[in-house]
Amino acid sequence: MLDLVILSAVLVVCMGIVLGLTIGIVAKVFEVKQDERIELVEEELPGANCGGCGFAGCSDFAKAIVGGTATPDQCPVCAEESVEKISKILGLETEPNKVKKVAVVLCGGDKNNAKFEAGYNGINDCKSAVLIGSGVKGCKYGCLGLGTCARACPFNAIEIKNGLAVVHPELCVGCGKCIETCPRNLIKFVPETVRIHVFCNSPEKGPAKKKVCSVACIGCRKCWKNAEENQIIMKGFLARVNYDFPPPPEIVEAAGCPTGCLRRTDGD
Amino acid sequence: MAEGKKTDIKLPDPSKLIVSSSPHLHNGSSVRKIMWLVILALMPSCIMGVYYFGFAAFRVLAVCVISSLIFEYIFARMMGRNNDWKDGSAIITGLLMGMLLSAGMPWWVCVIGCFIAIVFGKQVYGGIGFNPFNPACVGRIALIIAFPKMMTTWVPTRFMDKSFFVFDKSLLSPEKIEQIKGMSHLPFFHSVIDGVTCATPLGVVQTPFKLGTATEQLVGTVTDWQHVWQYAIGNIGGCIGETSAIALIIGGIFLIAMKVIKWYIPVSYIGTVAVFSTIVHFSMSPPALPGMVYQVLTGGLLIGAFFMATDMVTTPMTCKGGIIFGVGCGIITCVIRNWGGYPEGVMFSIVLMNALTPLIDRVTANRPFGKKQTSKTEA
Amino acid sequence: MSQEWLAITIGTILVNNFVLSKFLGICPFLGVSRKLGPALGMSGAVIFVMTIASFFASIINNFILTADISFTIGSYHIAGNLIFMKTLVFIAVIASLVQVVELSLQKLSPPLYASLGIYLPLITTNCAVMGCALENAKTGRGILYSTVFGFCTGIGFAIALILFASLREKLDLAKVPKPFEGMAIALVTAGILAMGFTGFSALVK
Amino acid sequence: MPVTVRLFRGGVHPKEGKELSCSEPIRTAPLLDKYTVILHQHIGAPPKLLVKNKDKVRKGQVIAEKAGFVSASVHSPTSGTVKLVNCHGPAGSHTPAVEITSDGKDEWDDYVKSDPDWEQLDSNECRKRVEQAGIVGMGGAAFPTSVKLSPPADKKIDNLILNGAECEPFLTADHRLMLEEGEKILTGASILGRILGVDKISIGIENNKQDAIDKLRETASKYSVEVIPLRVMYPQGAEKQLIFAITGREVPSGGLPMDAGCVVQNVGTAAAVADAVRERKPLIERVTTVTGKPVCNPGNWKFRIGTPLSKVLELAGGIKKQPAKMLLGGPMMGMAQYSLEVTIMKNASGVLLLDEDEIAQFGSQPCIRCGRCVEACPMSLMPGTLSQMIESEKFDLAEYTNVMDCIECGSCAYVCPALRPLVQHMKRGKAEVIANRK
Repeated sequence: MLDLVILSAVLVVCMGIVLGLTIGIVAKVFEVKQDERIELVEEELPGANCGGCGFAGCSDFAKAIVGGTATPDQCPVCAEESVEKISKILGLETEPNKVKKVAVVLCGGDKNNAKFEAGYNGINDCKSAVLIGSGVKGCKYGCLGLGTCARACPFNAIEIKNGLAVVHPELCVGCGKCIETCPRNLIKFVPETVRIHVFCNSPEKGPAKKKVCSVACIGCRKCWKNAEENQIIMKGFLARVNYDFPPPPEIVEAAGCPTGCLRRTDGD
Repeated sequence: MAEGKKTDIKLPDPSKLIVSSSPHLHNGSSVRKIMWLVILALMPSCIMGVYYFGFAAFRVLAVCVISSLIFEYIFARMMGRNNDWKDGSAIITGLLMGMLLSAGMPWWVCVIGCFIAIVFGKQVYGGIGFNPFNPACVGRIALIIAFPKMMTTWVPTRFMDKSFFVFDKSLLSPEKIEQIKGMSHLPFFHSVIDGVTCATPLGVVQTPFKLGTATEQLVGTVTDWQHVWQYAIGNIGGCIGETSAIALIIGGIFLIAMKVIKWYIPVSYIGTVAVFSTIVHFSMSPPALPGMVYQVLTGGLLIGAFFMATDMVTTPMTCKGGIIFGVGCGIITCVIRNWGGYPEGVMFSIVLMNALTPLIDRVTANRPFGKKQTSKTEA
Repeated sequence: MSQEWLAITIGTILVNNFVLSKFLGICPFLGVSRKLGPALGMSGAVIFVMTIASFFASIINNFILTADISFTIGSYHIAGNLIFMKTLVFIAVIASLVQVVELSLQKLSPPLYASLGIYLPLITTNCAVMGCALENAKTGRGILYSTVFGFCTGIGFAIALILFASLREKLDLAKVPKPFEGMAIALVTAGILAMGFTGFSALVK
Repeated sequence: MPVTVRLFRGGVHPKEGKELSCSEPIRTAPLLDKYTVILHQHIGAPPKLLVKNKDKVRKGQVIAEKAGFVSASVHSPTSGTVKLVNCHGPAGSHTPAVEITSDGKDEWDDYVKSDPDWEQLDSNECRKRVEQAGIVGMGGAAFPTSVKLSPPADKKIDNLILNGAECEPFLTADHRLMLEEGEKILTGASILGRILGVDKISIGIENNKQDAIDKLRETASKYSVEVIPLRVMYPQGAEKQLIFAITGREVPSGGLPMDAGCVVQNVGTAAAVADAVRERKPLIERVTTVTGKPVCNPGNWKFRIGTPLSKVLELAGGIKKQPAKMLLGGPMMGMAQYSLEVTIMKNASGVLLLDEDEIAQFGSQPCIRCGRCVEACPMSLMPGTLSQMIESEKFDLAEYTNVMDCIECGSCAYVCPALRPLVQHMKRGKAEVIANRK
């Protein structure tokens, strides 16, 4: 019995030496210089070669990260520290925390108070709808309510309420995915602390807006008069909250917006 | 703008107009219409099946259709597509499932088959239009793997000469019988050995051929014209729906005439089987494998070629692709039938070619108009 | 003779497909089948590695492991063979072989490396290669026979992988319900594909 | 006479519906008190406005001038006073327009007078007159004609094709024009031929308009124009399909007809060119079919550019019952309208009202891959697959699968049993691909 144990030990040792030498020699002979960061990144990756990132294994993924075609967080297995370490290797400093920003849909025209001029029959998608008759909503700047932004939101923070997209600020993490989906450019990033908005985005003249929407900003300037200078900015017939220097929430009651376009979001 | 107020001329009310993308006309076709035409086309062979196998066949068909509809309804609703079950596709899957089973099948096997077909064959992929495999084929294959004995035990028709295709042990020498018994783990042998009721001609006849034990007598029996007529009208053992060749061909031609299916898949499929089996039949030293007429008319080839290989969702879109699909199915069917472990290869061949469909689609995509000026025009 | 070769080819590619009927090499089968392009690369790499791995493994098996050893050192008399070491030996040999191949390809043929190279390290963990070598050792096949077997196994793997990748690409367009998204539906599909391949069972005895 | 019938691949054959208006002769609409002329009526850069509020203009006076190479001038349809407004455009958005309140005199501007020596003009002068007249493609695309007439030096144009196919169902404007003003069309054709210096001029007409074919054949040889009957199949009148049917050449993917050595002009454009060169008349009116089952008196009218749809429908006697759709253009490619403010533009070949039972009702069923769209697509694309890609927002894949070759003819959606709004998907896909390229 012992003899075979010894023999196996000899075999393993021999094999180790032979194979080790072969690899060593081959590695020296066929050495190719490559970006050393790739190796460093690869070390941080789990090395399971699971393919979960969509690349063929960890080393391919590491190359993609260094090449800039992938981001470290694409790896479903990596711990957060590794992701951070990888970012450091690449010199991608995570930005210092700023004031949290959330998205808000600057339109108040739902099915009841905004006019739809005709029936729409087509894809249930805002981006497709604007290609057909510019969307059939009377207001050419208002929310179409077909929910493209809601589907784009990975956190289910946008709800379509009666044909109007509404962001739930407590669910919104500020990833900004919805902003580029809106064909009307209605979604804006605002500081989370500001809970007062002018829910209108139409630059048209007051009477024209009034014709198609009962909650449009008609440019009466009541809020502007009641606010301190620069807290509300007037752009033609459209009032805008100055998010860098927001007016106090009480201004809503003080101004008494005739259409209810200036509203607080913390009340409801 | 000025409205027409001065006269009694009526103008359209804009708010009642519908806005949609062009085109504003449609030829009136619909998925539901297609599905009901297929159901209609399946009717002749269903009726023939019920006629031959009696109430038992009707029971199997009914269980399959109803359970398919119920599964479709439940799962489509669970996945938020409330109207899916209405389009009739579940009825087709159910009917096909039933038609591919023996009339003596217990009800719970039917239900399991339909569950696999509807849920794993279709609903988990997102319902109609997204399933890569033909649901009925998936259900049937799952059953043949799970219940091999049941799936290869057949009920004779009401009008059959009971001894007609019952395996006749006298055709074989005693040592051959021993040899067969030794191989009875193969899925189709028990029916042979036990002589249970009746085997499908394909199963029973191929066994001796595969073992090289077929005698002149058997070859004679198979190619007898009187028997060919029996295959054609369906007075043979087998599944409920695959027996009557004539009824299936009527249904298939109806679908082709109604432009629901394209002619090239069934034609290339059946044609390949015919050519392939003829070549094999004549190229091998006797006793050879069963000949062309026999291969085409018995077994699930016709129902597969007309109703399953033509399923739009799982087959290539172009004509070229369809022909490749049909030829591939034909070759795989013949290979499995003649040399494989299963007596029937139609379902396997369709599932395998379904798996190839994305690749075929990719290879056979039409040349877009105006791409590559060098190639010849194809008006 | 030719029938024997036909049997081994058909048998390995269709009937005893390593992926779909022996369920070996599932890791790359599921991992690298998202897109057809990488699947093609992986297939090429697997065929390549399996062929040479089978070749080397069978050399080692035939000349070292199965060789009867009998000699005396001092008072010890050693006799027997080392066949029980095959798993360990094959692991080491295949792993280092892959390394060597990868390193040399990177230098010698950058285009080939670009298309295969990134898949090579993945193969180290591919149990199908190991399975192939062990299968050869178990049946005691000759070197040529083993190499052909390895090559055919690779082809079988490639066919399964390419089919599966094209199916998954199609599934990308499907509206798969949430609970079945991703790997779940891929596994269901693989299952159905495997069921389809059972049709070839008993094709070759 | 040999009957040559040419065809392309794919296509569909919707019910024609032309019988409603094809026997109605062209009537000229009376002078209205107000016209609203949209400034940007063509493909390309918007023109530069030349008038201001309360200006007096005369009929034919330039109110906005061509700005840029691909652009076209716009002229006043009558004499009167100008007011700048924003009006509801055919694409649904509000667009700048000039409202002209007629003074009732309907006086031509001075430069508009017939030129007896027009036959002596050289090709440059002819081209200049076409450009000044603000002529754009009147078949529907509204591509400025002067641009088509100025091909780059390296492109050899040897074929001029007049498009009299009028493959859109319901429309008969071109048909009537060919019957009634055949001479003018042929004159225009020979002028266009002279400008381009082509050796061959042909006019393709679908053979459901046999009377127009016969009529034009009578005199066509005098103008060395060949009349070619075409099989009735939609979209026979699409540029690329027409070129293929007549010359057997394929316009390369992403290319223009000039890349196949051809220029295609609508018959209406040819007539406008004849007017512009012979009489220096700018493009201020066009023949438009007003039709559809709900219309009281379907017919063909010569409307001035800027006539609102409310007036158009009034002239046609109003409606019998509420239509489900109001279209500008034909039923296959026309745009659905929902405002009576929308005006007749240079490319408005028809105003069509459709009943509820006629229209396509799109749904959101999934594609069942039946392949009918693939068979119908005249561009040999895979509309069903493309729409799936676009639905799952894989735009780069769609671009790779040639979504940009789609001509939005609507054949695919016409045959789709799943009632998918395929053209809308294509529009979305093309818009996204263009956005990505920028």
